[in-house]
Amino acid sequence: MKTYILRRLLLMIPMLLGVSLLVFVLVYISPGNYLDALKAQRDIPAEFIAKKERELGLDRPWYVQYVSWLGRTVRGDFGESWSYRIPVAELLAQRAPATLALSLTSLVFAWAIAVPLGVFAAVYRNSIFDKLSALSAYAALSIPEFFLALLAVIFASQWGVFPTGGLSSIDHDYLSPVGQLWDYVHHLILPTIVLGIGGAAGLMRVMRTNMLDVIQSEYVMTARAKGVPENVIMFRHVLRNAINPLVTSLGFAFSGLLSGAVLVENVMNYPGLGQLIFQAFMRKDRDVVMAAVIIGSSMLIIGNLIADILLAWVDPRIRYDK
Amino acid sequence: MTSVSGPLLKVNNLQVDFGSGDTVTHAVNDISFQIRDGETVAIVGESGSGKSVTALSLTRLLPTPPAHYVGGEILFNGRNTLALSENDLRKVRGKQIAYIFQEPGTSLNPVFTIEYQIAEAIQLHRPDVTDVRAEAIRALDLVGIRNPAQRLGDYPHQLSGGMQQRVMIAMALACQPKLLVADEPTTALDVTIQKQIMDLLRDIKVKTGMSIMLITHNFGIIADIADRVVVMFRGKIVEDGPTGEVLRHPKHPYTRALIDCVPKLGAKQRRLRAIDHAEIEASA
Amino acid sequence: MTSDLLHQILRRRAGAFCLVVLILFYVAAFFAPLLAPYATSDQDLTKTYHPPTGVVWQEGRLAVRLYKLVDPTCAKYEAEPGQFAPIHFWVKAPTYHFLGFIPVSHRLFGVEAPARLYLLGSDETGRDVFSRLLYGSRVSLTIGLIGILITTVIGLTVGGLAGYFGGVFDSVAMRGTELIMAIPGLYLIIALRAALAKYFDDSDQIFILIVVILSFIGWAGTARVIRGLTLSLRNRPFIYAAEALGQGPVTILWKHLFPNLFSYLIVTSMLSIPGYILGEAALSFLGIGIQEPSTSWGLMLSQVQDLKVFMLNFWWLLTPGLAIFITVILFNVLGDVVRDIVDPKLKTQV
Amino acid sequence: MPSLRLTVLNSLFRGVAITLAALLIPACSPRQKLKREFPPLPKDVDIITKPPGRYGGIYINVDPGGGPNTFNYLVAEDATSMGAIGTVLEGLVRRNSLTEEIIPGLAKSWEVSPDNKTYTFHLREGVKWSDGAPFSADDVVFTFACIYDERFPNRHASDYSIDGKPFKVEKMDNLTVRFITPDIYAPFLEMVGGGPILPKHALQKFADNGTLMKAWNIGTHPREIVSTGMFRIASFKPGERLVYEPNPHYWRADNTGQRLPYLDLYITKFVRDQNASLAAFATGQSDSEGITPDNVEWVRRGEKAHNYTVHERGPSTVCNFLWFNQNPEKDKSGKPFVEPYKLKWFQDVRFRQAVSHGINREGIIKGVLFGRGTPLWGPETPANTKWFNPDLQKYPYSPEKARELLKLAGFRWNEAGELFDSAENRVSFTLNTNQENPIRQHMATVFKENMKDLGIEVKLQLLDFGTFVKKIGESYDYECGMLGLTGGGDPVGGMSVYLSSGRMHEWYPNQKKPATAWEARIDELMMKQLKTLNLAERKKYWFEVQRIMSEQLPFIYLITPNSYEGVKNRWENVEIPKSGGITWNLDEYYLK
Repeated sequence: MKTYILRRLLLMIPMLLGVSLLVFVLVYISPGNYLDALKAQRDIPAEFIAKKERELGLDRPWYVQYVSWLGRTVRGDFGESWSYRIPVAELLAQRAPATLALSLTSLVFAWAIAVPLGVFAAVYRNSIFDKLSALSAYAALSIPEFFLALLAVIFASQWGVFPTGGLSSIDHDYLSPVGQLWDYVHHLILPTIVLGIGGAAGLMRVMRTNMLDVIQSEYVMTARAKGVPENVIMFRHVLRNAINPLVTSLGFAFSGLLSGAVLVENVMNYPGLGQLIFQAFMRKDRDVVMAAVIIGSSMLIIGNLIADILLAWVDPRIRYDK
Repeated sequence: MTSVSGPLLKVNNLQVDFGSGDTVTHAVNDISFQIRDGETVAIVGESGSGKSVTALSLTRLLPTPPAHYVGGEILFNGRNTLALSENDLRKVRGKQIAYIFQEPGTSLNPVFTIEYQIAEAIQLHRPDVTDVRAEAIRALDLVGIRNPAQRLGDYPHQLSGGMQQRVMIAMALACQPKLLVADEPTTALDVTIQKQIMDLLRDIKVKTGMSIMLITHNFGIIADIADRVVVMFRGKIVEDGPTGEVLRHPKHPYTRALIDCVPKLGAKQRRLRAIDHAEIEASA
Repeated sequence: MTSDLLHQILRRRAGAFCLVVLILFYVAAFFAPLLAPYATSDQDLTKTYHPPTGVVWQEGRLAVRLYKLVDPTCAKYEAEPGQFAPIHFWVKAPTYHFLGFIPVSHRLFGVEAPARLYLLGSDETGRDVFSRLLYGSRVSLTIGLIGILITTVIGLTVGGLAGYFGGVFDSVAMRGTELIMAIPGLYLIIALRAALAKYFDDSDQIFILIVVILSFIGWAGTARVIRGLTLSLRNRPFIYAAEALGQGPVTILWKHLFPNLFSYLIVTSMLSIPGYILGEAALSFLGIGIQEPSTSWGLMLSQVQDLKVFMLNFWWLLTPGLAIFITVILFNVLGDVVRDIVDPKLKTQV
Repeated sequence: MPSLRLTVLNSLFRGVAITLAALLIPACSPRQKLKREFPPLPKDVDIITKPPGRYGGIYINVDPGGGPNTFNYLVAEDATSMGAIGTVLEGLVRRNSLTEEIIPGLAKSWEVSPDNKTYTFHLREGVKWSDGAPFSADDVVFTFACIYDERFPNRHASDYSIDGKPFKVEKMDNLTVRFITPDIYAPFLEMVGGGPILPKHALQKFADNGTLMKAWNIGTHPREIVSTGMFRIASFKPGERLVYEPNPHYWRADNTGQRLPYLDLYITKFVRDQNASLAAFATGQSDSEGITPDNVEWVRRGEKAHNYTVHERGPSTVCNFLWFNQNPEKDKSGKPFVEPYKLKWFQDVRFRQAVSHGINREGIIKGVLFGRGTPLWGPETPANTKWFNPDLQKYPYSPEKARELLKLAGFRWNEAGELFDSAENRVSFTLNTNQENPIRQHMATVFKENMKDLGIEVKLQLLDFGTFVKKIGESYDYECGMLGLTGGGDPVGGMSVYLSSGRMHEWYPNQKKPATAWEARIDELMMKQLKTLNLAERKKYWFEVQRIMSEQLPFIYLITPNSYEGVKNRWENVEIPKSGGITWNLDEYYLK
């Protein structure tokens, strides 16, 4: 197992090199650069723009830029954000907790809803409950996420119980520690629901399908023939098998922990990484973009690895020892 | 003790349907047979003849829907299992009537150890057993598994097909049932293993004296073990009699056809005869 | 195989319903220029945010109510009692080329100017939402089809060849797919969109760009699955038999392997179409999707992400959202039905 | 029956709401009492003329700009960052946004030498930075030393120089600074005098070790960002909000000796999406909000319930225009930027005037903006009251006039109503604009339809900002562009636009020498207005430039949306200027 993991991690290196090269070139060949916004301002002299171009190294050929970027990154320095003038690592670290919190809560939310619903829908297959939950799942999967977020904002503004956006209240700094914690939770509720509901619907459908698949399997018949009570069959024999693919999906969920939800974050004014990174892409704040891509790719690759490890963990049939 | 009052199992006019409305099929159509204490009865028929449905119906293991128990009764120890509550039924399953299935590979739960799966049955039906592990070892020992204590921690996929089927049998025997239903126990196994498993079953029959209902499509394997043969065709019983009698003088053309399918050792190689249903129906 | 599948779909109530409604949608999209009372760009600045015009039976024929702008500051219109404009059928219209080459100078129905027929109201420049919805459906309904066509062709070719030949080609192809799959999807989309936009100047070509980008992200997954399936089929006797008969790899792939992948492909295709429709909407929302003067449901919906639509109750502007919602549900349900049919053991999971 | 069920559902819903509300109450626990310090007022304190108010209150506004990128004056490039810096760092002089007068700031007075090239500022005595360090002439000298320092390239250095020659900044004594400009520089007071003064004691060390550009970034501790303005930064959460608290050493007070500002806190929330901030304001959760014309009506409906007023500020400073590419040059491969036959149309003033007549500005305003916009005829919008010339050539919507002009210019129509030039070329061009601005998109689609009525085919091509900027600023391979610029302020800001040698002289930038007589005249006028301090004279020159622009139409001006500001009624001293931020006199705000 150890050598397997090591080998997979080593394979990351060429992969990340390829990813970074691809994205770097894409950013390079897209028209314009970070200085576009400056160029469009009428009182900026051309000499200043040229000076900035030299300062940022944008006047050099792309491979020189790439090599110098690579050299820096390999040494663990993600460079500096051109628009914020602070190290990229620091910039991302500022936003990471918010994104992490939202990713985790929506993940927990999705699981907490999807697993029981999926199980019950499968156990009571073709019942009213099954049909209703299937219908809701279809609905949840068919609403564009950003639209759902907009509806949530309107709902919040009309009902007044939930904040219309943001991460904390304006009087956050003047609250007691418990109050501050609650404040965060309070602000997380709506984004969590909006972000989690699609995932919940998807997971629920997978869970139901898996359950049905397992219910029809012969070892369930064996258990039943042994006289095992029905609820034990469902919650031990069936669930334990049916949840395996979902447990594996936790690995993929890991990949998404830091990628942020651009659409929801934008509409709901949630100051997370998604917002920041999207903005960086739009502004062509290159080092932020590259760092985001490297981190995102690493998370994806590691997430896949985790998924594979989890799969081996939950399913005794799978081993990577060879 | 029970034999006084009659046979261990008595199936009367059982009818099981699948589906509903236009698409209904009579999987088992008005069949009756019985199994006495200590008797081994083979139910023979090709796939789709209703023999597995019959076996599963004994403890109502078929999912309803699509299955419907339309009529008849299944008297086990004098009690009609078709009329039992789910709860009472559970006490029959495993404890009174135990099953082994065709595919040991898929009949064992892949994510639990052998120990768990045997222990679960013991704990359910023999609450008085304190050392469940020892009991599980004994069960494995009984089915001829060497080093049973070491095998306990294994997962099903770590065992060969024959070993898996032995575990299934051990699991079935662990609760000391009155009737062992073996639904095509050797079909999925290699020929050499088939022999071993059949030998094992015969061995167990001798050792424990329990009744066995052996379900198979293969006349070849029953001669040595079955006391009686019931032949099923299209949901009906077409022949029922002592094994030797049926093998020597099959009355029904379908039985003859089935017997003809068995390649005889030493006999000149000839083409297996495909069973022609129309022909059988016409002659029946 | 296909006709059998169709037959089975129609035998199920949900399947038949979804299929019929979707076909209706596609027919409407196909005949949009004929069905739509106006061109997508037809404006009327005196009738912006016009509510849907009521259609009534008047003097033995269909007619629309006429409205008066009561309060221009909030686009409040009121029906003028007793004022109607009759709806004419097969009316003369500026000549356009149906399918690009059949000149047509009529539309199915319409009213005489200056009255306007707004079945689903008008937008911020007085364009007919119904007409735009019809034209927009052409993008939203085809983006998925073209998308899966591209991903399937590339996926089949790359995955099939990689699975069949193995070796260097296989590892190169698989490293390629891993590379694409290792980049967070949205980032790759944004980067590709920015880098490639300059090669697609026309707004209609942006549609192609979006499909190409979405497919570029999508083919890798398909290719990997196809490769896996091909590998598992590769060692089946019928392939050896075909090889023994001297058939070339392409023939073998085409004749023997692909038919065996059919059920997988049809199910995954069905279930991945919604992804394209929603993807287009999301890109439009971020401002990097379809651009004016083209139209798509995603673009229309993203243009009304505005509180006034809710506060002033311009509900008809949200119909593109409803259209997306319904279409996606229809595809999802149909996909599930098809999966039940071709893969009753529920092995395909998307 | 259904109604009963509804009632049950309703009460259930209310029950849930009440439970949630009960849960929320601990979150709204009483704030810790804000402590304010009151060190003695400086000797040269600025006493306001308004009647005294009382302390207290929190003012919340929402900024759709997404928050500042930096607090470093030399680094800041965007309006939000500049706004935050302006709140914290005061200049030598200030501007009364209402009257547009220059008023004393950190300097209590100043004089200009007879040759109009030397400015002497007398600083207020006793003014301190928010950390208690004294403010002096050294800070002023330090600020300009930093701006001119080659190690710290910044956009201000060129603003603060004439023909590349910097101003000379001299410390006369601790409270007196003298600026000598190499030539007469008209907007000196506004541009230079209003620029923020940096704290030498806080930034000297960064300047010394060359890391000044990295100082005062968004990760810097708020206490290190010292202030001379009405507020100092209490806390900053990137992407969320910026909380200001009163600067205990602020140098303004009312006539009872109460130091300004009255507010306890000033909080700016940052959002990316206008909907959320609008929803927050309309439900009474913020104190002020800029409102776009299309949203005015429904926001007004909440005025009573949430006790705010939506004020109309008149036309905004956003100037939308389109132009034809008149660049006659060729690219590297020798291909002309613009097809020569099209260039001929574009260079014909009658063609441009016809196009202008063909645009239905009123229609856009009525239809798209709910009647809340103003047509534009020249480079200044009426919001810039000081510099706006109302007497320009106007081009009201008139397809007939447009056709007449086109006919005069030799164009003709075929039977299908399509327009052709005298050489039988179909009149057709592509309009480029960036895709980010919805109102501009509407203007583009309306323009397309309007031109169709004239028989002109317009192809619309929306580009992302980068591509668009590259097209109009570097590769010049386009035919017609549409852009919006936020104008206002001194005409000197437009030098790069109106000078024919300018970088943003969009229709034909970077000319070696003016291509037309009227462009030469504009060059001359622009230089003249720059070299005099006489306001009336400057106005005369600038008015003539506006006049020429409106006649020659190198830019075809479109419309400007009107600007609206919603403000809560609970504030006293709200003075909303025609343009610029409404919080310019926030130090005088107090609760009624």
